[in-house]
Amino acid sequence: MTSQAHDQPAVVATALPAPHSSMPSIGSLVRRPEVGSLIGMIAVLVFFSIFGGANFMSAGGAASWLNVASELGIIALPVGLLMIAGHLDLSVGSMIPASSMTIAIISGHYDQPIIVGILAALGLGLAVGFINGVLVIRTKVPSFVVTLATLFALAGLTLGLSIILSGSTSVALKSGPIAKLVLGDYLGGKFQVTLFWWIAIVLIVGFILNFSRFGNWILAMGGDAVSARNAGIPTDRVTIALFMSSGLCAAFVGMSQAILYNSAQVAAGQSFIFNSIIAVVIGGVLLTGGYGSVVGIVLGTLTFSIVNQGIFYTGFDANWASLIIGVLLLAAVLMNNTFRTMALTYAPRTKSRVR
Amino acid sequence: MTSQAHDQPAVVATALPAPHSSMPSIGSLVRRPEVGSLIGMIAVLVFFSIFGGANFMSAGGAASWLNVASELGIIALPVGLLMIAGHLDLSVGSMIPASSMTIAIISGHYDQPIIVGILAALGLGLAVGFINGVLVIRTKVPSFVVTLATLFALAGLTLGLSIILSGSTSVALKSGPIAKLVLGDYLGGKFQVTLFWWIAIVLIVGFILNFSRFGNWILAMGGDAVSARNAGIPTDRVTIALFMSSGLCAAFVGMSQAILYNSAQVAAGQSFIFNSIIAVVIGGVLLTGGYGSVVGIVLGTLTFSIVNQGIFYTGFDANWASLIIGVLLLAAVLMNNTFRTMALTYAPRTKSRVR
Amino acid sequence: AMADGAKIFVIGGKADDPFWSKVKKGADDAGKVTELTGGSVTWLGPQNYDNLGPDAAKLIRTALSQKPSAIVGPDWVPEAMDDAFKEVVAAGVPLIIYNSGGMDAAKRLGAMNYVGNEEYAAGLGGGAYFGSHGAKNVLCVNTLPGSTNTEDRCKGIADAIAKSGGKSTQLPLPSSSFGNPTAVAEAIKAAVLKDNTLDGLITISAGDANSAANAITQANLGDKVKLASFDMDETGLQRIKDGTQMFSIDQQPYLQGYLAVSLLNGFVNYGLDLPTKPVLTGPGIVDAANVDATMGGAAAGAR
Amino acid sequence: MTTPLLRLTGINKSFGPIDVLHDISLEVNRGEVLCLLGDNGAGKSTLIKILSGVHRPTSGTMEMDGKAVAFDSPRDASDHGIATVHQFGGTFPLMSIGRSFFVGAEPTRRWGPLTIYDRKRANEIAVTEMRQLGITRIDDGDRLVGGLSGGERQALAIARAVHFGASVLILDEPTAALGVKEAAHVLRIVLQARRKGIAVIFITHNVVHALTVGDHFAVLIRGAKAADFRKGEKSREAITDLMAGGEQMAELEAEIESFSAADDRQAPRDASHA
Amino acid sequence: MTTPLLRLTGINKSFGPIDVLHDISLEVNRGEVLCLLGDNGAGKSTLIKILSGVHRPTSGTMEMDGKAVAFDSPRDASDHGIATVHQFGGTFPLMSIGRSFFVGAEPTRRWGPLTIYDRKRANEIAVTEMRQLGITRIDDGDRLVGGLSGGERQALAIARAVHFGASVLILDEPTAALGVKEAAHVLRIVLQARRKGIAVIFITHNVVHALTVGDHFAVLIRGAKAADFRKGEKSREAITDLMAGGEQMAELEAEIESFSAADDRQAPRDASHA
Ligand SMILES: Nc1ncnc2c1ncn2[C@@H]1O[C@H](COP(=O)(O)OP(=O)(O)OP(=O)(O)O)[C@@H](O)[C@H]1O
Ligand SMILES: Nc1ncnc2c1ncn2[C@@H]1O[C@H](COP(=O)(O)OP(=O)(O)OP(=O)(O)O)[C@@H](O)[C@H]1O
Ligand SMILES: [Mg+2]
Ligand SMILES: [Mg+2]
Repeated sequence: MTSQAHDQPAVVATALPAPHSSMPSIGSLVRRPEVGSLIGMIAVLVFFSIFGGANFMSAGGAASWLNVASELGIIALPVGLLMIAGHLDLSVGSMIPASSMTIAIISGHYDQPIIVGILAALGLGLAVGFINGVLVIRTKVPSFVVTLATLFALAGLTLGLSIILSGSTSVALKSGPIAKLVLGDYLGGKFQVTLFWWIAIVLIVGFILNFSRFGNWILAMGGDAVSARNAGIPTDRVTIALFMSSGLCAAFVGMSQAILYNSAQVAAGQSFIFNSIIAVVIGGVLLTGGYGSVVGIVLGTLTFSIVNQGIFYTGFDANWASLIIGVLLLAAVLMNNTFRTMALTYAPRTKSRVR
Repeated sequence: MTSQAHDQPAVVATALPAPHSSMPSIGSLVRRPEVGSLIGMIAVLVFFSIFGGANFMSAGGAASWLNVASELGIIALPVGLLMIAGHLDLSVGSMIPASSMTIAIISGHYDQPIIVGILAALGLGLAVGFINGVLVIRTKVPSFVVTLATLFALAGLTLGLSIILSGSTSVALKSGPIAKLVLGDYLGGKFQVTLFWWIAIVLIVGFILNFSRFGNWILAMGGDAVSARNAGIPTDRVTIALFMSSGLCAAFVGMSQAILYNSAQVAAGQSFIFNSIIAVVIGGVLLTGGYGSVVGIVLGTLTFSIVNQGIFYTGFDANWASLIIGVLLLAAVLMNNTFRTMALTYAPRTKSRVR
Repeated sequence: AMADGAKIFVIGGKADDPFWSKVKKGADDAGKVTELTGGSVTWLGPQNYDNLGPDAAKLIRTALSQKPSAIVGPDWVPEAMDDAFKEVVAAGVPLIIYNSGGMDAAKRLGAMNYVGNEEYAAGLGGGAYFGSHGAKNVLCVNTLPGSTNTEDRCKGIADAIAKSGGKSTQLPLPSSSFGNPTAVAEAIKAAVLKDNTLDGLITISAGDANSAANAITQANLGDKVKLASFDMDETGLQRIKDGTQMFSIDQQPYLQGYLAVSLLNGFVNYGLDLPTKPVLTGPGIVDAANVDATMGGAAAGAR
Repeated sequence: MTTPLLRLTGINKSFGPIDVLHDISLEVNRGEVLCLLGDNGAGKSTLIKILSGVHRPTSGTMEMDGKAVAFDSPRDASDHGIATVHQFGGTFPLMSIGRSFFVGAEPTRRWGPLTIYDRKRANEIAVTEMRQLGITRIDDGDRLVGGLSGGERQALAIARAVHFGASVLILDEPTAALGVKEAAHVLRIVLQARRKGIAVIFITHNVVHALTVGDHFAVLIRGAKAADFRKGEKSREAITDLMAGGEQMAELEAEIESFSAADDRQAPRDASHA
Repeated sequence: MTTPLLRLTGINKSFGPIDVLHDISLEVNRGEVLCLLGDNGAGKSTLIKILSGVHRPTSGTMEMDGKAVAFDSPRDASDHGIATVHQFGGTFPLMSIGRSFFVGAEPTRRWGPLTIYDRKRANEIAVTEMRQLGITRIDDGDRLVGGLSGGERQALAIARAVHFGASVLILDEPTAALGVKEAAHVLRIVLQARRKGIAVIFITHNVVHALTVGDHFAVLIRGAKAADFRKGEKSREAITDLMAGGEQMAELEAEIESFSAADDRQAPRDASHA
């Protein structure tokens, strides 16, 4: 119907200068923004394999940062999804001790079957996530504040209830061989099984973000919440689902730590909160939402874990550790950002041809 | 010239129904969004005066939360300005110990005049702020990550240098009566002098945000950084200035704590990172920038301090403290938000008349 | 291992923790000898205490993966850390438990020795001192509630003072106050104002004692509420000297690091093994009687 | 006459004390283009936001096919076959063209046991639909929306609504950012939609565009319906005056012409009538 | 002829491998309105972003009053007397009208020893300037911009640029979101500015608006200058075809007319020519 208008090449088009064909082929190489994160990660890896010696690159050395990365990564993934959707979840910080105390009290203190403890811990995670989600959508209070409130509330509940129920802030847990094998063991004596859980969750979350409709909704909500709602996305349900997944994953980490370390403690902490946000942001997710990738989050998690653990393999005085971590973080992110901007500016070659 | 068009009342205008005149006068009462924060604060105040007994409302009780609020508030104000402008500053967390160690090492360990220590501490704050600002504008890396890196780096530097210079992580400081009086004393045996510094800084920052051109620039930058730059705002200079002011204020708090407590420790102040952000967000500043008020920040700071300290005046088991803090925070913010939305929806009566 | 000297790994607390920085100083000082024989001493500490047991277990494994000549470590959370320590012993790496766990832990794990004291015993010592000086109602201020070692300190105080007919309650502070001396001071002030039968107060760290001193002054209860602290710093010692603080419980952290590393150094290099087991470094009480001697060491960062 | 597809009766809307819409009654028929006209701030966007489930009316009722409806959410409205291009937004700068096009209604395909987002098809359809609007330079559905020009972005939003417009297509100033060619394509597509029996609500400030496609015109002035007429019932000048909020445009135009004339060059006769 | 106020020579701009502008040379004279025309994505906004200091050209030179200039920042450009209304943004939803109007150039007054932002004056001026554009409903400069309708917001941005336009006023599709009355006001104001000797660069997709105010026309097609002519030198049809990117509009229009005609109703003759 309209073909005539299209088929007729614009009169002046041929008069245009041809597009520069001198563009280096690096343009297409760095097309994917994750290449930046990858290069950042490789940079710190190289740094520590130089200063950390052979041990750092040995299986044991790799296990050291991979184990840390796996636990952080399991939490960072749903936190990253939330951030892409424009939300934050601080309550993971107390979800971890809450779930490990839950399983320890149920299966340790009260000697119930371990599966009861596991289900209760995970159920708690889902419940807290649900409450977070409902509060966020009902009250319209920013999720930073809502989950801050649940962070405090849950920490208080955990401390108070633990003392009432078990009389102590630290409870031992003996779990059977199956639970140990599945959730709290070392493979080859070095690699935590959580590593495999992490890989599984990476695949699931990667699938969701890249290949499912749900993933598209998450990206759209973070990009423009109003337009997303106008486009018919059930934003409320997506929000609740995301908070439930971050609650679940944090509960999973707390529970598997309790099984792995045979004990649980009520320590209120902010380190997982901060570290998960850091890993996600290093991985290139926008703090304001709307952009991010699973590969980036994984690379950010690895970068942060390598920097954090690698320092122990160098001969540097521990007093200067923080300084080195700070400088390396900045360097990694800088590299990361430089390449991301390059990737977003350089469109693939084919595009420039048509102009 | 165009008066004819204006003077001619629209033909159909008189046919329109008169605006509802049944609107309760609460509409104009709650016009200012800060009323929400005020009501939130009053709510927690009432809560604790009921459950906290006479001690809480006594001068000593008031001093208890006012003192905490004053230090938090001095940091929350510039952090709030930064957040309004669309940035975050996490490095305040290590700026506080860095500046207290600076003054303690210079004037305590090396016995230099106190004024030298004070100037060095404040100068350090300005320098770190400057570095933060320059890194943020040069690298385009989000300020969350940049200041996270400086948070680590500065903490490492403080620890490493303290051990080298003083051989210890905690240094005593004896300051003369004048320095004590001006920076580290109690008025009436109860009220820290920082309270007066806080009031002064509130006035200054309030002036800047509401009555200076600079304040307008801050709001515009947070609202839309690109448009702000296009409108000719020197966004780079404003950013650097804001980071310098948050560095300065954090250094001020660290320095005055060293004088007040006659000592400085390397590890302190991390809680200020979170708490300052919390106070600012409770005060209604948008985490994403572009909106906020000094009155709101002050009320947010007070609300958080009352909740955080008031608990110790109640008969509640301290194990439940966190739970109560969490619930009260949520309640305060909810109240706050409800009223803010009301305020933004209800325009003043006069406006509705003209339609 | 003798050819290229001993590679000793020390697992400890945060490097910027006032207590642990003294342990580290001791370990570093002993390490100078190790370095003379071509060896090294490496300090591994967590970034925070949020997840202490698991983090420390990871540090032990990190040390083990670097083919160490010997390892020093505290048994803070036995359930979480024992497996890792057992791997160390199974790998044939000499191990010394220090700071916490006691000789029981050393025996259970097959470690060579134990250096240090126990939190609970330190608490008992403090409680007994309070009791013998007439305190009946002591507040134990815990700025890190939920963490085992601080809970043990307060528990020791309570148990010991109960023997002399007094009582002790704990004041747990929320994490939002941690590291903020003013928030801690004001919380303590509220607590002492609320309970007018309090006559003793102890803090779990030296820094908190500075806040507590402030709180007591503000509440104008300096005559009534006696202040004490676990660990100590220059400012606290000055207070003991001035008479505004009753005592500090000293675990001699410097010695913990110094002795543990020295013992292992001698063992790895020369096969020396001390017959004394365990090697106890505390608890010691610093009060007006011995404060002057202590101050010199504190100024050098060793006490 | 058959029952209208959509009937509004006595719709009021106020934001707090600001009354934005007063007692609007309106009918929208199948296979007709309703042009919603009115000055800036007249309430056009607010009205269509009510139709598309973004806002709920303060009072008044809505009927679809004679049955009362109330939309709780935009999704509700789109489930009733109403597709809307809002005046602003609707696209996501950091998403690809294909993803942005299908937001909320992603095409899927089976992949083994899994149902996955069909990127290839989404991109193809998005690019094809944009071509229909005359945007021929975009050939890669993976490009980010943020890199498009203003008009290209607008065209994306329109293409989307056209693609999904089942029974009602609402376009809020769709041609505002478009070039002459693209605008013509939009008009063509509106007419195609009408021919398919879709009811179209078209908001514009351009008299020529309105006259080209409109079957039926409703004019809002200060939130109230000031006029409601069919094609050919009013002169172009009368319509222009109504669109200007009931003010006489002749004087303003005369003034502009005097400016132009003062420069002693040929002034086009119909200044500002478009 | 005198030296032009602004002269561009051989301007190129590429974003990575995408070449957006090719070798643009252009002159802008005092007291003249230059209409910059072109299809969506032709590069108009990119060109004026170079003029207003937002982007730096990849190559090419700019002269002002015969002296070479290079703008490092928008502030630099505005210090040279160039005021711009960009196509999007420019207003701040959460700021008051008065503050938004004066962003970056706030009026101040003395208050004791202090220099303070003069809220009252800012609000007054902002409201007055908006009235000049026919926005008569806004009488409170303290209202938040976020509550304004699309056209009201656009008018605010234009009023601002007009107020500050010292020697060059650049308007990127200023009338896009405006109603007929407000658009007419903008045209009037453009002509007023021209009379004052200001050089105006006016981007529009509306042929009528272009012909009403333009003295001089430059057409971009795919990033290159395809035509450059003065008023009266080309027919309206030729200009329309150029604006459509060099494609003949006649066929498209015929198609649209056939649609309209098929419905057996009166079709306006100049469909889509505006
Ligand atoms: N959320 C809101 N709160 C308060 N007032 C509002 C809100 N939304 C719209 N308004 C007011 O309602 C009136 C109508 O706005 P609306 O956006 O419907 O106008 P419009 O007819 O679409 O105008 P335009 O042609 O400029 O897009 C305006 O005066 C606007 O200020
Ligand atoms: N930052 C950028 N990165 C990559 N491409 C860009 C960028 N900005 C613009 N472009 C491309 O440059 C071309 C010209 O865009 P520009 O915004 O100048 O068009 P325009 O003539 O103003 O169009 P419209 O009339 O639709 O506003 C478009 O094809 C657009 O995709
Ligand atoms: Mg509108
Ligand atoms: Mg444009």
